[in-house]
Amino acid sequence: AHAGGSITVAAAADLQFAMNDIVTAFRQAHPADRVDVIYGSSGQFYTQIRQRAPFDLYFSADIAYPQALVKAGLAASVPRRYAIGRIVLWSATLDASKLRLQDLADPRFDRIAIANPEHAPYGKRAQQALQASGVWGKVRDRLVYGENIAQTAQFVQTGNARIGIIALSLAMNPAFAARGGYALIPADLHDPLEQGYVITRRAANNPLALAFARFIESPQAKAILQRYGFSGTQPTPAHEAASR
Amino acid sequence: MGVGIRIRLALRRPGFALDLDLTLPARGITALFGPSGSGKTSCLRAIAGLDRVAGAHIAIGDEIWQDDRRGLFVPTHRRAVGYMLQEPGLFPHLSVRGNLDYGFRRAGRPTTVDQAGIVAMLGIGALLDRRPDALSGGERQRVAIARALLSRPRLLLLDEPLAALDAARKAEILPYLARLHETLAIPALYVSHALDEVARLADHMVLLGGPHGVHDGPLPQMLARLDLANEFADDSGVLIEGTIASHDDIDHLSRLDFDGGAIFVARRPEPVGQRLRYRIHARDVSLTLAPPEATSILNIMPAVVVAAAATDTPAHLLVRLQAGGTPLLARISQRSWKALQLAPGSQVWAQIKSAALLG
Amino acid sequence: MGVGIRIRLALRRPGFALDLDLTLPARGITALFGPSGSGKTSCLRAIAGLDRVAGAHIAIGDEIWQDDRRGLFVPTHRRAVGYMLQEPGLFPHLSVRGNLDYGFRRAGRPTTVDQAGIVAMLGIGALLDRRPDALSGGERQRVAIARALLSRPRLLLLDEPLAALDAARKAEILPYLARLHETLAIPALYVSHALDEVARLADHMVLLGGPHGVHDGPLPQMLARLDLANEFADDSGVLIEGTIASHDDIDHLSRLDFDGGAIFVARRPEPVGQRLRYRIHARDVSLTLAPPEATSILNIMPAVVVAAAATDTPAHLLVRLQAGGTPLLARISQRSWKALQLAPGSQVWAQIKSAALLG
Amino acid sequence: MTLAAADFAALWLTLKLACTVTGLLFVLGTPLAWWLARSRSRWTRPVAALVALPLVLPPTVLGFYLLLAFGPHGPVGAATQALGLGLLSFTFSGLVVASILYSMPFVIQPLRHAFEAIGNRPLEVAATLGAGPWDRFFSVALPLARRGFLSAGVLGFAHTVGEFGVVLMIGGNIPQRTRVVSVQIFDHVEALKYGQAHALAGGLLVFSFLVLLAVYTSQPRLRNF
Amino acid sequence: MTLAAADFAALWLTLKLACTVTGLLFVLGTPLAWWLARSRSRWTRPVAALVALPLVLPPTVLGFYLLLAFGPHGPVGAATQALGLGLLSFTFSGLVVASILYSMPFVIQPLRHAFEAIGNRPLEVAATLGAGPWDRFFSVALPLARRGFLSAGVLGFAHTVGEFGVVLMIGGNIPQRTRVVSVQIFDHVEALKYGQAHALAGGLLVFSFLVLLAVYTSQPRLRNF
Ligand SMILES: Nc1ncnc2c1ncn2[C@@H]1O[C@H](COP(=O)(O)OP(=O)(O)OP(=O)(O)O)[C@@H](O)[C@H]1O
Ligand SMILES: Nc1ncnc2c1ncn2[C@@H]1O[C@H](COP(=O)(O)OP(=O)(O)OP(=O)(O)O)[C@@H](O)[C@H]1O
Ligand SMILES: [Mg+2]
Ligand SMILES: [Mg+2]
Repeated sequence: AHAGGSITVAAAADLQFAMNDIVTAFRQAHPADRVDVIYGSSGQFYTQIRQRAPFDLYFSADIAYPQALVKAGLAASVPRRYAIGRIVLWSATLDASKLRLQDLADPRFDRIAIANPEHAPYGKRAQQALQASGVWGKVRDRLVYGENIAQTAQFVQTGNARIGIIALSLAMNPAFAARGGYALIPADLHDPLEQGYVITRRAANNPLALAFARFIESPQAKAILQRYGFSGTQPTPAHEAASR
Repeated sequence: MGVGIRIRLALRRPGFALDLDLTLPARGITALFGPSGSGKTSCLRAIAGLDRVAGAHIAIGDEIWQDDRRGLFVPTHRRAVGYMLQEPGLFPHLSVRGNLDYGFRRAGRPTTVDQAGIVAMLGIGALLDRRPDALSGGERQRVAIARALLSRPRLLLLDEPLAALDAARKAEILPYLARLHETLAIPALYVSHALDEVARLADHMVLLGGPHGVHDGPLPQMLARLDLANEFADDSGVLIEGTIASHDDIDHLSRLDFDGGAIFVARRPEPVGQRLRYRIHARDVSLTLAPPEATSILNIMPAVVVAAAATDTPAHLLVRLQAGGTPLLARISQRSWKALQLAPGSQVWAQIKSAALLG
Repeated sequence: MGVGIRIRLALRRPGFALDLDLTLPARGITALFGPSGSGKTSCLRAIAGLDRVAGAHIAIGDEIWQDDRRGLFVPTHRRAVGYMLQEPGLFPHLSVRGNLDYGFRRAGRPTTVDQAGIVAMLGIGALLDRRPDALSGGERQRVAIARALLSRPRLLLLDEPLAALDAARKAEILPYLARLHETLAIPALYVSHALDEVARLADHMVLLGGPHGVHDGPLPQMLARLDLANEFADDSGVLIEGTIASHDDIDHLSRLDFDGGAIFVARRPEPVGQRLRYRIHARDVSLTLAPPEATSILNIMPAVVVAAAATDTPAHLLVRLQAGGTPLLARISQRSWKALQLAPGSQVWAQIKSAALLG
Repeated sequence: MTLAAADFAALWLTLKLACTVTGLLFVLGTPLAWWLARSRSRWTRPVAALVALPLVLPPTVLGFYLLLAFGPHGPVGAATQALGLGLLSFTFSGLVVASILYSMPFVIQPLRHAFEAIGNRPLEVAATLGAGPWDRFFSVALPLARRGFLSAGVLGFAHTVGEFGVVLMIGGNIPQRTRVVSVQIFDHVEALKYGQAHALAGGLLVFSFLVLLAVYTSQPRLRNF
Repeated sequence: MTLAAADFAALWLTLKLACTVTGLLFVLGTPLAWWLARSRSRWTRPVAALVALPLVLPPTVLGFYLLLAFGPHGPVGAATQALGLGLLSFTFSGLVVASILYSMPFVIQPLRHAFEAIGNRPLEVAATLGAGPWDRFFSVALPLARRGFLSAGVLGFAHTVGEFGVVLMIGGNIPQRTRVVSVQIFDHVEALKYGQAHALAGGLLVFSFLVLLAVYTSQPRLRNF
């Protein structure tokens, strides 16, 4: 690695905790370099990168956005999957670990929080899972929509929604895990939540960006992701290695 | 009515102090007279309750408006005052009609008030639909007078109501105001710089800001006081009260008999027997030793010199006369005093130019 | 200076029309006199350039301020006017001192202006650090006068500057204003309702709002015109100009000689030989057929009756006299006219109460 | 791209919210502004500062704190539950309360200054003509502060229409109930449905422009005074 | 929980932004407000409506459109690139421009009404005393509109401090450059670092309260007039 290099990483909000650890680990190998991580909404990052935002790597919660960037000619790599997201049923006020999606039909769950299925990847998977469980019609009028998965978690955490469907990565956070409990929703109830990243065109010649991408693929990074509830971190055959 | 108007207040401001302790008659008009900055407006504001002067006691008749010893303070809107402020203070968002109606409606549209009459008398009929900002200075003042009158107050407070008006307009409004307390029995406090106005209207007078503090008393006495004459400068004079004795419709004159003589004045509309008040300026009275003949002066009466006092100019003396039961003042030159060898006790003829008689 | 002040304007408002075509003298004070609502303020505003009256032509000396035919309009701030508005219009965010300084600084702190003198004369020295909202009505007016004077204007516009002031204060300020055009040669347009003020100050007069349109002319002629006398009502009279002939320091009198006689007035400070102007009210002049004797009236002169006219009251006549080269007016009763068998050509003695002489 | 039924629902809901909020802001803000303008209490300044305070917080953060307060463990939530009203979050009433809090300064400031600009004179005159405090307020202060009300109304209304962060947080984006037009446009943008976003934003702008123009045109010109 | 260096950096950046924006808003807003208040042009009303318009758009959406405009294919971006200034988006200057646009109505409205409330009289008097238009403006109109400036400053400043949606979109949340305190607090909340969020929000509130209190206290009391 070059001394004094620097990259800015735009990462989906659900990566908050995992990415912090990954950066810390990466910095041990690159002590002279600077890595800034910005968390936010995947969609917003997409829009911003299209307007030449100074981001070098883009970690999206949905691989569709990186794919679109490639199409737009704004990427310097092919999109690569770095994790598969999982969704859980979580409540801050009661132990949800024994609950199944079907139980949501119970009217005592007067408000059920999910992310907005129209544009939030986790919201879309939640909707699919509810439909697959056959309760969509019964819970629909009790749903409240968070703008993104973090906001959805806040609805539940503050008790304003009795229960909600959030990312496993959030539910595993100590702040949340201390209260209530969560139940993993079977992965076969929804499309896989493929999370992908690309190197943006701006970082095409930035060796540090490449090094960071390589580090993400490393077992050390995979382990961290695993620890925060991201599964399926082996690269799928469909996507070839990005490095040049 | 009875008890009258009690005002006791002590006003302290940096470089300014005013102590009042007045009992004013419950009827009639009291003039507040004094130089600029002597506290006239401040006094009206305290009476209206706009400023709460600590320790003041203000009562009208049996209604106490402020008594700080008893913690009593009636807010302005519960005091039935009609206050015409020194600056007209018309509501800019209302038309002239809206302004007039404001107090009139709140007084329950009093039927005792002759709305159309007041509007006509003040010559503002053509302005009713205008906004205040489209009025001339005098027009604004007239609207403000009308507004105060229409609110059927128990006490009228008028702060220089006629200051921006021409002589002809004043001459029209004055008699109306003078009639007010006769017809409606509304007492009024009237601030004015013009002694002529005051003399014409007021029954009682409070003199502020003189070198010797506050003086008050019935107007005729106040005007006839030699010690205050300098406050009135060129305007000193006496008031005489008399009864109409006869009318002469050929020469358009009326004869007014009073205690000590008679004077002729321009024909009055009032019937024979009516009591009237006339002011005689000291400057309009001249003295002769023999009864004058073949003169255009109609009003000549015998009198006795009582005393003389210096005036604001050394050229002049103010001479106090007694004409029968009526005191008179004459302002004459030092030289004449000496030339005629006048002294207290001298018998003289007082000539009064009738045209100078107000009315 | 030369050409004088040219004002030609035609003002049209709903229910109001004013046509002026005036050439006023370049020196001295011109009085704008007329009833409330006759357009005095509107006229000053047009001259100051605050309202742009279409088609107007306004010039002072060789400076043209507005000439609509040539598309010329000098904005107010480039017209060196000192305008005292009818409402004082002090800046609320500045102290009295700040208000006075405002124009003074912008006129380049003119050294020809006696700042301290003006402040002292108007009695506002103690108020300099106050805010306008802590002043009485008359105090505000005095500050506004001082502010206008201090800006060293080429033309003074004064809209009822003394309306809120008491007689004593007026008497102090009037001579100062009268001296202004002598010492500073600033012409002034002076709006007032009080004919006494006007007579005292003005050289020229414009009469607005009368039944027969606008009249203007030198003040003495205007006041002596029988056809206008009714506009002045009780205030009609003449101006005489004379020269101080002698002083009498025992009786505190001065003798003033004029074309046709002499009058005694209270001792004047001016030296012998100085020309002075005195006003003689018609109401102060009485007539006798024989020379009166042993009378306190000092001023008696022979005169000839020229004409007589009706007045506002049928009881009185206004008689025009000729005393040597000087016209006089006397207001006497119908009855006296008949009793004395007066007619044009009658020889009479005119008596004038000297105390009534202004000064 | 034409507007869908959901867009019209959002527009309608927004209009309802903005009107309710502006109305309530006038009702609540007028006495407060009056007090701030005319009271000689030494509390006026701290209160004035307090009113402006919600402004400095980012809306989403304000929304988060409101969510805490409205929640079952928050003070407001405890109170509303005790009163049997349930929770305010995710309801139209909750939106109204939050918007009032957030738009309050935009209503208070213009009203306060309009009331101050009146001065004492007209109120004193009204008192001498027999008008009591309420009467004076309605017959003199209100009409003379007309321009202040216009200003307050425009700012309060527009800000409520555009508010987004707080609304999103407290409203839960429920169609027909709390999905106002600002959230709807945002959703369109997030979903990369730009055509629909443009159409809705454009419609909102044109509508608002016309409303504002109408409001301003109804105002009389400045007078000479 | 104490504040980290990043928090102080964000606070400092925010202060810089808010001061710059408020200053520029006064510079730009004063002549515009003056024109709106005093011109008799028939364009005043459409322009007044236009100025208030950015308010009705949700901040993120406004930010989105600004991003498009500032971007390489947008009109503003094309212009700034042609001038050799690069792009405004994701820079401090971009934040300044966007905040000005968004906070403008909060400055224009109070100023406009303050100017209207002066009336003609004081300006006429000043003219008769020899003050030209500029002089009149500075020596009479400005001091008499003091309270309007106070109001405008408070609203403009506070709104800039609290603005978030636009700033996030246009600024891109870049540390030390465009990560202002509103974004920073939001990040803390999103990262579930509630302690830090509370500390920063609390600090901001206390600081703002003190500033507001100082500003209000420096104002003289209402006078009798
Ligand atoms: N803005 C306006 N719109 C319409 N008419 C007006 C306006 N201002 C004044 N007027 C009218 O024009 C006429 C002349 O007004 P102006 O103020 O010049 O009178 P003025 O002679 O100064 O009277 P005053 O002695 O009462 O001050 C009056 O009839 C008045 O009602
Ligand atoms: N708000 C104030 N603060 C301090 N002093 C004041 C205030 N208002 C008036 N004064 C002073 O109090 C005194 C009395 O004022 P006031 O207005 O009662 O006088 P006035 O007799 O009405 O005078 P004018 O005839 O000039 O109207 C004056 O010396 C004035 O300067
Ligand atoms: Mg007064
Ligand atoms: Mg006038």
